[in-house]
Amino acid sequence: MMSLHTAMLVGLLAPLVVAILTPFLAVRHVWRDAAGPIGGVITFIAAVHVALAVLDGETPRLFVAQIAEGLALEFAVTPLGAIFGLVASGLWILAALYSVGYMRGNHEKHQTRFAAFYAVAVHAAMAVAWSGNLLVLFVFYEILTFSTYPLVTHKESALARNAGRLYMSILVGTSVVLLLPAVVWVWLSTGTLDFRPGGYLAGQIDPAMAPILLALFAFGVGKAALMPIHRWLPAAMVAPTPVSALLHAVAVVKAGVFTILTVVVYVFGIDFLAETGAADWLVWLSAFTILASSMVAITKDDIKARLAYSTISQLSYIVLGAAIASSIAVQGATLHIVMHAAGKITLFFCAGAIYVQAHLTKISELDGQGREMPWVFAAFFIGALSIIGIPPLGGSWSKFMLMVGAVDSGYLVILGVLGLSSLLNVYYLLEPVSRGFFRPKVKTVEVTSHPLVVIPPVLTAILSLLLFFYVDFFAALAKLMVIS
Amino acid sequence: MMGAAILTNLPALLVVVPLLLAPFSAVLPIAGLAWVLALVGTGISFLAALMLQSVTENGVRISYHLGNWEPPWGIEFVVDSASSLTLVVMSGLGFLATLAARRLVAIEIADKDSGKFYAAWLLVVGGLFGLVMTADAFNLFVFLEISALASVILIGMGAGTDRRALVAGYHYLVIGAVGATFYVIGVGFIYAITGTLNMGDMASRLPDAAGGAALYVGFGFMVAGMLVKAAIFPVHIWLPAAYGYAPSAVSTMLAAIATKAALYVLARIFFTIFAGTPEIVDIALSNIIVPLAVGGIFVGTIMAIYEADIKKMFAHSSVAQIGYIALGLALATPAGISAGFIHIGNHALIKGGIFMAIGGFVAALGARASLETITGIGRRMPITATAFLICGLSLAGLPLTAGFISKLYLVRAILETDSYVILALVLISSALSVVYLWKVMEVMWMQPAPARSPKLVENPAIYLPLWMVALGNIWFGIDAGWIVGAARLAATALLGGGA
Amino acid sequence: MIEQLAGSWNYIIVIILMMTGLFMVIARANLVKKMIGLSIFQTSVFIFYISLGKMAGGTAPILDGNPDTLYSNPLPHVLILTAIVVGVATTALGLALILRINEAFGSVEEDEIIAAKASQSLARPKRPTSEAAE
Amino acid sequence: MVSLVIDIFLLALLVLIAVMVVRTGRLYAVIVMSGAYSLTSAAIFVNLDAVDVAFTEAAVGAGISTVLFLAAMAYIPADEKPSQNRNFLAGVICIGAGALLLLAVMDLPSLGDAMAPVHQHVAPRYLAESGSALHIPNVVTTVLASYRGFDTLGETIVVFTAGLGVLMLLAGATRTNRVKADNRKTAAKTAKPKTNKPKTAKPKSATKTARTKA
Repeated sequence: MMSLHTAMLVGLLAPLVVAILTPFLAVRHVWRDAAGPIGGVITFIAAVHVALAVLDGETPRLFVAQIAEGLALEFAVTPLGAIFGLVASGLWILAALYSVGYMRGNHEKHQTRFAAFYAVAVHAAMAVAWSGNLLVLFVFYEILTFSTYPLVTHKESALARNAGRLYMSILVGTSVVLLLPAVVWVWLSTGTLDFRPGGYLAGQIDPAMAPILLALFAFGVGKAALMPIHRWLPAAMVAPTPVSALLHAVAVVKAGVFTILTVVVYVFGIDFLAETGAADWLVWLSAFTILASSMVAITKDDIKARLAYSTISQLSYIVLGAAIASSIAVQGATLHIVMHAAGKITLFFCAGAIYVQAHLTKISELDGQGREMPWVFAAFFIGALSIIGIPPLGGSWSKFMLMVGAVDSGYLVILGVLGLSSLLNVYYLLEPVSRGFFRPKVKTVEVTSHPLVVIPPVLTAILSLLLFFYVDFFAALAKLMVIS
Repeated sequence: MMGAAILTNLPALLVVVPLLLAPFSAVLPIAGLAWVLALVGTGISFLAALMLQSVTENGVRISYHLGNWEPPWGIEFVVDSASSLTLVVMSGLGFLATLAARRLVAIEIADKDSGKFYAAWLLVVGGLFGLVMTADAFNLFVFLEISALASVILIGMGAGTDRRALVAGYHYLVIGAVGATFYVIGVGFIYAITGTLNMGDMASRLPDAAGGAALYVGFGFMVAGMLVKAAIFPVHIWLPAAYGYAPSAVSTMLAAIATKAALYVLARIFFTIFAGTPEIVDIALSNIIVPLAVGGIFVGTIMAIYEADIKKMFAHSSVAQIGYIALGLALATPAGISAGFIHIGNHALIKGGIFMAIGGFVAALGARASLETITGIGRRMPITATAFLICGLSLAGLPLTAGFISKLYLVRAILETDSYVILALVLISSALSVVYLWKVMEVMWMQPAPARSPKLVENPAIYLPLWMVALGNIWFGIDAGWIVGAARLAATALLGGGA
Repeated sequence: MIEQLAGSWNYIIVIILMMTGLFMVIARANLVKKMIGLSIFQTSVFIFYISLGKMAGGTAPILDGNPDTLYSNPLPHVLILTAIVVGVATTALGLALILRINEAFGSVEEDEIIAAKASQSLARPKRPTSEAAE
Repeated sequence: MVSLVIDIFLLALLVLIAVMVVRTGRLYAVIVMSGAYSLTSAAIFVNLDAVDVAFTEAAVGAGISTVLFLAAMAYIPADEKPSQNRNFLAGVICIGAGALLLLAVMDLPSLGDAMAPVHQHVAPRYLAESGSALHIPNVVTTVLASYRGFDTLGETIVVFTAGLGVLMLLAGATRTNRVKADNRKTAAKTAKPKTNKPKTAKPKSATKTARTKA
């Protein structure tokens, strides 16, 4: 069918082509709105093609230019990258469909601009996923930040502008001031930035300096929303819901944790981290973030704000897995990228659907609305269960593996943290559902039906369910990550 | 036959063409024609520089005897890989700045003065080329004065829109004259102990010269004079006002090429003239120039953070960037000097683009560009502002831009010398520079334009050259092979004893 | 010591003169006085150069056909001829600027000019031109 | 010996003039003294065998320069206002630089030393070749026009530059014209819709506002 080379080109360029075409297709809204989902399907096919090749043990490569010795503009797909590429492109199809419904249903302005930048963001996410070295990763990480700024500030209100400012200052600031020096540090001490199975920092840098370098990465990647640099994420909630989906599930935060996982697995090497204990501090910091943000989430009445804090908490699961740096924990963390993406995008789709159809944003207003929007609430329920980690849903795999990893590495306290956080999850994620179904109505609202915002969450909810049974594909890829 | 004559006379051509076109430009009554003349002058220089570069690429060193009088009796021009790289950078950016000048000058300078304006423009450019090529210590002073006086005129022309330009021009004149006189005093001492004015000849005679304190002081005064011209902290005080109040076109040209020539001359003093007495150079570099460079980096960056006027902000930033170049050169290792040369080229691209874009803003706004007036300009002038953003990212040193390559090689050169304190300082200052860039970008892109603001018109005569420079920033960020290779050769040529 | 002092007499005085000129350039606030200081500074450097070229018992370097005649070194003379002209060019340009500054600021004292800049740069229209003309 | 006495006397005179220049506040007096300074240096140049330089210094340094200063004085305040605030910094810089230079001149060959490098290298060839090869007795002229002719070209360009600058900054005719031109432009502008462009200033009007404010 396609050669690997072509597949990579298609996967990287299709979203960009969509972005460039969007303004021209805008003469007919249908053309413009169809471009996103079609581009998504094409990208997804390419991503599947690439992922299958990776599963066969290949490393698809795409060389663009040589910048300086040891520095190339090159794409090379790692198993982890293949997974992230699948997540980003696959969810883009649904997110694109959904945003059409949302934007139309909500009568938002500047829909063309929105669609174009959305596609650019997906392009950047694909490029991050398939990047061949840290430099390329860094560049597209930045492009991702810049391309999502117009999306975050889409409403152009003072509130949106302030949120955009915070978003940009934290993400750009941390990456330029911490991440870039970290990248340069790696290059200067090893002469290369390529990703290699098993990592290559062992023996190249002083083990005493390793925690510092790791800290530069952990805090430099603001998108991983590790406390205390998490503030941008709740602030960005002012954006339209499809953007939140993009931020939380498809691209932005996933690019953050993807970067951290990549650095841990392919640059540091989990053996190196485990031997030196350089990531010990990160285990505790992420555990703290998990609990603290769950606590904050409980106090939020705004649906999206609660989901945002939930995301911060879930991201730290992934960082935690990376920090534990054992084979099983890293696999768990990788799976959690997939599972959380499917679960969280469902929740956001539902939140958006509730807003578009009933104009409700507060959890306290949801009482009794379950019967008005049964499909939406059912999807929400399934997504929530997946994130909590209850079988038979996808999220249970990743959480289980993380717990096993924690025990294996002797972090028994962490097991307690994970358990406690699951309990908190149960409370703050299931509360909206139980209110919807079991409480009497407090507010009568007119519910208008918009199928385009209902179908995607139902599909992603089903996806969460399927991921439990068909996890092998991802699990196999994740396993490839740690076999060097 | 004709071709060969042109080829052998390339070095002279490079200087003489702009200088001799100047009088013609001065008497041209039509602004457009004068501009064409300036464009032709800088264009020919650029071609000549490229040809020289291709000749010197193989390590060839061209010695051109003016009037066929052999050195040290006559005056000599020397072009090696170091000077040819500097010349290519200067003439290339000079050409692009001229290209962008058309519209900026039409707006800011009275039509009647345009011919004379371009005459002064050509004089600056020609003078700077001469500065780079001449191998005669006193002849260098003459070129220094040509370019300085002509620069003063150009800066003074800013009085058309802001009277403070006059004061800036006056200060540059006086400070520059004092600097040049210091240089002449230094040359006097070296002449007294060697009996020669030719740089190569000086270099070979200095090790045997009974100099004593005269040698040290001569060296010191020559360096001090050029430090003023290169605007190295703490004698940079003339620069922020001069670049800040000069007409936009002039800021572009000066920021891109003027201090580069002086920095190159400094390198020549260190590594060619005093190659035979390395102990003096080493002491001066590690104890004086390195601390001054680092000081300049910090002072420039911090002043830029507190500056609200955009032009002056980036003028302060130039002080900091010059500090990076000087730091690279002062490391005196092959890696350090090539890092310095890489940044000479890249900084010219960055600042050239930034000042062109500011010129575009000023032209459209009809007012000085300050944090207040450029509020929300990102959406009002997207073409110009995007190019400005690219150059700004390059200044911050983001990957895939030229600025990243500079920082990378500079950091590596510093690491090679194991000076971790300097490395830390460079990294901190580099992070600080994000602050003022952020301030500008935030105001431009993230704040709404003031209500009732008129529509701003973007002019292709400004943004086309601007985008050429902006794309240059990306091009040399992705394919840095040419500049890195040329800079390595330059370092080899300089450290190879020169002469 | 005395001998050495005698041999360096010119130089020592020249340096005192140079520094007097430089002092004026830096310390005086009056722009005209700065220019005069600059010209004194430069003229002193000229004397320094010419002193370098002096040959004991020599005459001006105008050949008289006698092979035994000692001539002073003509090279510094050549250089200084150039430098004198350059110096006057600088002075002329400086004075032209001073005249314009005096017009624009109503003063040739640096302190007053700086004070005027600070007090008026905000209140004054950014372009004094078009408004005034209308 | 006589020449040494003259030399000492003239240099002492220069010091005296320089000190007076620093201390005098009346600019006309200062300018005249600075002319005297140039003339005295010219005398020193004669004493040091540099007759061409002496002639040029007298004509250009003492003559043209003084005329320029005096002409400029017609338009600017005649007295310097007292201001002493930067004396200390200036003193430190000058004394520091002066001390260094003094140290350095002690290591120079003494005045008139025939064995000094300046007399051994480069210059002898000028003296030897000038007469035979170029048939001009004045070696300074020869060197100026031939060996270092390029310097002279540069010098011409410097003068041209300065002239250009003075013309651009001052030329009375241009400036009054510019006022007119601007008025015309403004008139034309009112007809045209585009008005958001900066134009050249008319210094006259700026001056007036500045003066009335002062």
